[in-house]
Amino acid sequence: MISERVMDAATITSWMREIDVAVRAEKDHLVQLDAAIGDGDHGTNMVRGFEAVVQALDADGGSPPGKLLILAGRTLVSTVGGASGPLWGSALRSGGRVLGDQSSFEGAELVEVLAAALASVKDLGTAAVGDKTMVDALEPAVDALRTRLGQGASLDEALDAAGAAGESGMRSTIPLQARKGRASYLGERSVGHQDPGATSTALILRALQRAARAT
Amino acid sequence: MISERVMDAATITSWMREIDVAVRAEKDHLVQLDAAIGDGDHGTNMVRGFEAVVQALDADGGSPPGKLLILAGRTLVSTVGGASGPLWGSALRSGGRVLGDQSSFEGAELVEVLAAALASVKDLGTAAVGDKTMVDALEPAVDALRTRLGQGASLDEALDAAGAAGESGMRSTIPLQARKGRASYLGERSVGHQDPGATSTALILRALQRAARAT
Amino acid sequence: MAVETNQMRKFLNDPARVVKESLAGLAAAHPDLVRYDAAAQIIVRKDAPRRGKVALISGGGSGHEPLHGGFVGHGMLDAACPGEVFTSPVPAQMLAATKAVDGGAGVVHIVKNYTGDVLNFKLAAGDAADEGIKVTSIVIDDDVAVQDSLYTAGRRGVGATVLAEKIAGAAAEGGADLAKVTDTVRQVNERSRSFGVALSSCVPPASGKPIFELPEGQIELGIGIHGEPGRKRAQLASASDIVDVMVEAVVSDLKPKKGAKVLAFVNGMGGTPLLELYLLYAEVDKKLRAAGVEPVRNLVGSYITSLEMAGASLTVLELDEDLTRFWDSPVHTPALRWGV
Amino acid sequence: MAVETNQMRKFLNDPARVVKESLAGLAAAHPDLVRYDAAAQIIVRKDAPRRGKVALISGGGSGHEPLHGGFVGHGMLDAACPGEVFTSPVPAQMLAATKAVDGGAGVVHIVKNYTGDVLNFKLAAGDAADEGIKVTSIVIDDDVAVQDSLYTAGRRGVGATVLAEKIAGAAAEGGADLAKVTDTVRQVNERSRSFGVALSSCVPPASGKPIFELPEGQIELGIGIHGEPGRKRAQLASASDIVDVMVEAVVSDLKPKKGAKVLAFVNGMGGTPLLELYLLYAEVDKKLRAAGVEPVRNLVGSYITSLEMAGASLTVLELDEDLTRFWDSPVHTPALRWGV
Ligand SMILES: Nc1ncnc2c1ncn2[C@@H]1O[C@H](COP(=O)(O)OP(=O)(O)O)[C@@H](O)[C@H]1O
Ligand SMILES: Nc1ncnc2c1ncn2[C@@H]1O[C@H](COP(=O)(O)OP(=O)(O)O)[C@@H](O)[C@H]1O
Ligand SMILES: [Mg+2]
Ligand SMILES: [Mg+2]
Ligand SMILES: [Mg+2]
Ligand SMILES: [Mg+2]
Repeated sequence: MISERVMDAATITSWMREIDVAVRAEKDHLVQLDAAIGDGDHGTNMVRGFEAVVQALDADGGSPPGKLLILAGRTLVSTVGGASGPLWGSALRSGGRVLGDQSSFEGAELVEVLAAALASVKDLGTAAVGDKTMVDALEPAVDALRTRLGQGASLDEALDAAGAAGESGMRSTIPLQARKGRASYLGERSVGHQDPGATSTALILRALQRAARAT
Repeated sequence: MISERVMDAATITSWMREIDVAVRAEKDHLVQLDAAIGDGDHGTNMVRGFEAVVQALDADGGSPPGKLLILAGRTLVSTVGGASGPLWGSALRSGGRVLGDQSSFEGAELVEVLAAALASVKDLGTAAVGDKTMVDALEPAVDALRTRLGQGASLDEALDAAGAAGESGMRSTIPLQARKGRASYLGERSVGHQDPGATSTALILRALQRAARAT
Repeated sequence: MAVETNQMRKFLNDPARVVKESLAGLAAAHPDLVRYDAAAQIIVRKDAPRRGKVALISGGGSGHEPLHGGFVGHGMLDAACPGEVFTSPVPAQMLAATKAVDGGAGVVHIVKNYTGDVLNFKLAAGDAADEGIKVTSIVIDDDVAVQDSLYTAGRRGVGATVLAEKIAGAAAEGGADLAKVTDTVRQVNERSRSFGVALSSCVPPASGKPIFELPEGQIELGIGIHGEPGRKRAQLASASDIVDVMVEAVVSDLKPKKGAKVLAFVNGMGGTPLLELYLLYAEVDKKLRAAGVEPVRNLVGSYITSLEMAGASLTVLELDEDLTRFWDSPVHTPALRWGV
Repeated sequence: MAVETNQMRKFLNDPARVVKESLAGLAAAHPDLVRYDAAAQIIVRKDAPRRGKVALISGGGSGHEPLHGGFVGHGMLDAACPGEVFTSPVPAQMLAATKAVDGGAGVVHIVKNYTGDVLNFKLAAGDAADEGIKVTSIVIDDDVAVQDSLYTAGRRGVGATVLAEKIAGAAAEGGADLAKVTDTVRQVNERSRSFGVALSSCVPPASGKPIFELPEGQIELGIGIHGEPGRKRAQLASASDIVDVMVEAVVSDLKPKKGAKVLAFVNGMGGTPLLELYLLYAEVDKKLRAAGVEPVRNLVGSYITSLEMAGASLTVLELDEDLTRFWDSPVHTPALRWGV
């Protein structure tokens, strides 16, 4: 099966680098989205966090991929603050724990990593699909990845489907009225705006696709 | 001599009314001039003061013109505040004292009234012509009134000359650097702006011409 | 002498260092009261930890000054954890603060109800428990502009935070135990309601742009403290009409006892002059009395702010004897001081 | 609920009544400290007149709050005469205040050096003398931005006013006689220098328009406290560079003794958040030390303001033992309180 491409520590490092580049490029956009229905710091938060993650991974001397994810998550928790810091931080830590000490992993395990990350976000933030949060992008992406891999798609195809699902989940937040996070304070005024956290989540998913392809 | 027209209490009342109308009409302009080189309240100050003067005179039961001027001056002192309140207030009080209890007065006495007013402003404010203050309008106006009456002009002609001299004195403040009042804090930045106090003084002089003509 | 970075009507050197440099200034101005642990980015009471005293810490995004750093000192907080502007701090700060102030009697975390603050404090409380420190957490959620907690993140924590820090701080200073101090925070929160309005937004240093644009002659009703838009926008009305809205919102939700003695807190958002805050207080005092409660204590000033936002909030706390006594107890912090 | 008059981002009912309504609010919030005589438009210390105590009064245009009404109380002013916004009060107010506070030991008039204030206080002092009250007047002129008194109305009175009211107020509270209290005001003035900068103008309620427009990225150097433009406009620089300018202006004029102990007062103009004021204080503290003086006391906050102007001023007072002791003495006013 062509989906049996092997990923390893380099994949994780490259994923984090790709996120760093992507959120930096989209920083102003994320700030703007957050200014409309939040407090205008989401872009700055993500950039600060993933800059620190890249630095932390650079300083690491050869840990396995799971440990790198845990390190990335811990770094997010200790540098981001806000809602997104503990959410993504716990998500990556939970994802990393799935991999234990193994030095490489395959598509099916990646599904478990992302599923654990999603579970952690939902557990900590108590948000469900439709609440206008990052969950609206993450959950359909995990589902799409699992489904396409199950259908025998290649890892790249499956990650492309996950990326597309994340983006469509992101867009699906526009008409929603927020029920979690700061945007919920706006009540009906949150309708018509795209959720910043769902937007950065879509970026994170596309970054994963690029990282896996480069492996 | 045609300048021997007689003025009385009604002239003073009408003068104050004319000032009230004029500063009200020019209030925004005076505020604007004061905002440029002062603190933006000169229009409001003059309107507040002369509104109160008109009210006070309305309530007065037949005092002679000198007493009306003193009442007007006292009212300015007690309602205007700022620099212009005590200056114009003392000016009118000093002018009024010249007339004592007499029930009417003529051109020559009007010169003495205005000269006393000018002296009071200069004494209290220690400003001279060229310092970019109301003195730049008032002093040439008093001089012109005295000169023209001395040359045998009619009261109206002489007051017209005084009004014109006040206006040209007012314009003469534009290129000056202020040496008194708030505008002096600006140093060279005060150059190029017309002094608000000189501007209201020009209005006060034209109001006098209208009041005397109506008598 | 122009610098590229400074085009936004703000006194700063580097937008990324605003919080750190300001905290250093706070400590330099008040060395008798607080110290600044720059590595941990926390403000700690000079004489912490105090053996046997229950400690109080709070924290949240910066930009709300004097909250929280300005409330560290005798009779109020033992430490504050300031995050970046409008961004909640990270668990490491809270853990460091907790450890720095723990005198063996336990530590109370006063948490404003924002998802970020709540999540980060939750992680920190877990870490502190792992280190064997007794921690209790109380979430402050007094803002009646956010109505329904089923469909929202719940009410925001605003003005009641200041009152809780003062009142529970006095309880702790007076020797109350962890349960009592915790309960005092909870009581202040339960007996307080707030409502805020804004006449402008504000400019976070990191973005350099106003969070939203409010045309003159308009008012945002039901704002929080992050420069964000409120529940709705309306025509700007007279101070009297605005206070009607605020008092009605607060009183109808608080439902104080008839004749209740209350503390009325008129808070400025940072860009509203004291001239206007006292004018608002005149209206508040009158209208609270008309609503059947008696303002026996008050606080008027800018104590929980949104940078330079023009706006104000009203917080009403229904007092009882204990809360009044704790309010009146001595306090000595950079921003609030009496009795010492 | 819109009103025609209120289109200017301000909480008010009627622009013509802003001052009166705000003073009523001040008195409603602090009935233990002050009373408001609405007819005379003055704020009077609750327990005035105090037999045998020298009384201090000050006054000036409104819009500088908490100055002066917020400084009436124990250990500071006995009365304040607030004029309309940015317009000096009238002699009748000053006379009423003087009579209300005279306890037989004389009354000191603290006058900020503005033509209007000086002229009106001069007339009032004459009136008071006519009524047999001993009055002394000291004109405060600490603003070094206005250089030459031969070609100007002389230096403006700014930050030193707050310090003079506090310090001389303590002297009077301690029983000093009229000559000593007067001399204390004079000393504070002579030993103080100030310099202010602005990042925006402000909007007086009567006109509803900003006094001037300052584009972003520009700074006015050498401003007073009336929202007016300063001596010159420059590119906005870093806080460090701005404080260099302020410290240099103040220190080069004050010429303090090498190693002098000073009080450093970083004052906000009303629209500058405390976050930035403390950041400025960090720079001020550092640069004063580098200039060879030691800030042993400080005051950081918005105490003499220009409505909602964004800006700040630095005042440095060279202390001696007496002045330090008077500064430290108890004070209890709406805006400044310690030791009680
Ligand atoms: N309870 C929650 N569960 C999941 N995601 C959430 C929750 N609350 C907020 N978020 C996400 O966090 C994003 C905001 O992140 P950020 O701006 O960094 O933090 P903050 O809201 O504290 O300023 C939102 O757009 C939303 O996607
Ligand atoms: N020392 C002075 N002598 C004469 N006129 C003066 C003096 N100082 C100020 N003025 C006049 O007063 C005017 C300003 O008046 P106004 O704005 O009402 O008072 P303020 O300056 O106190 O706000 C100036 O334009 C000037 O003409
Ligand atoms: Mg945000
Ligand atoms: Mg003026
Ligand atoms: Mg945030
Ligand atoms: Mg004025």
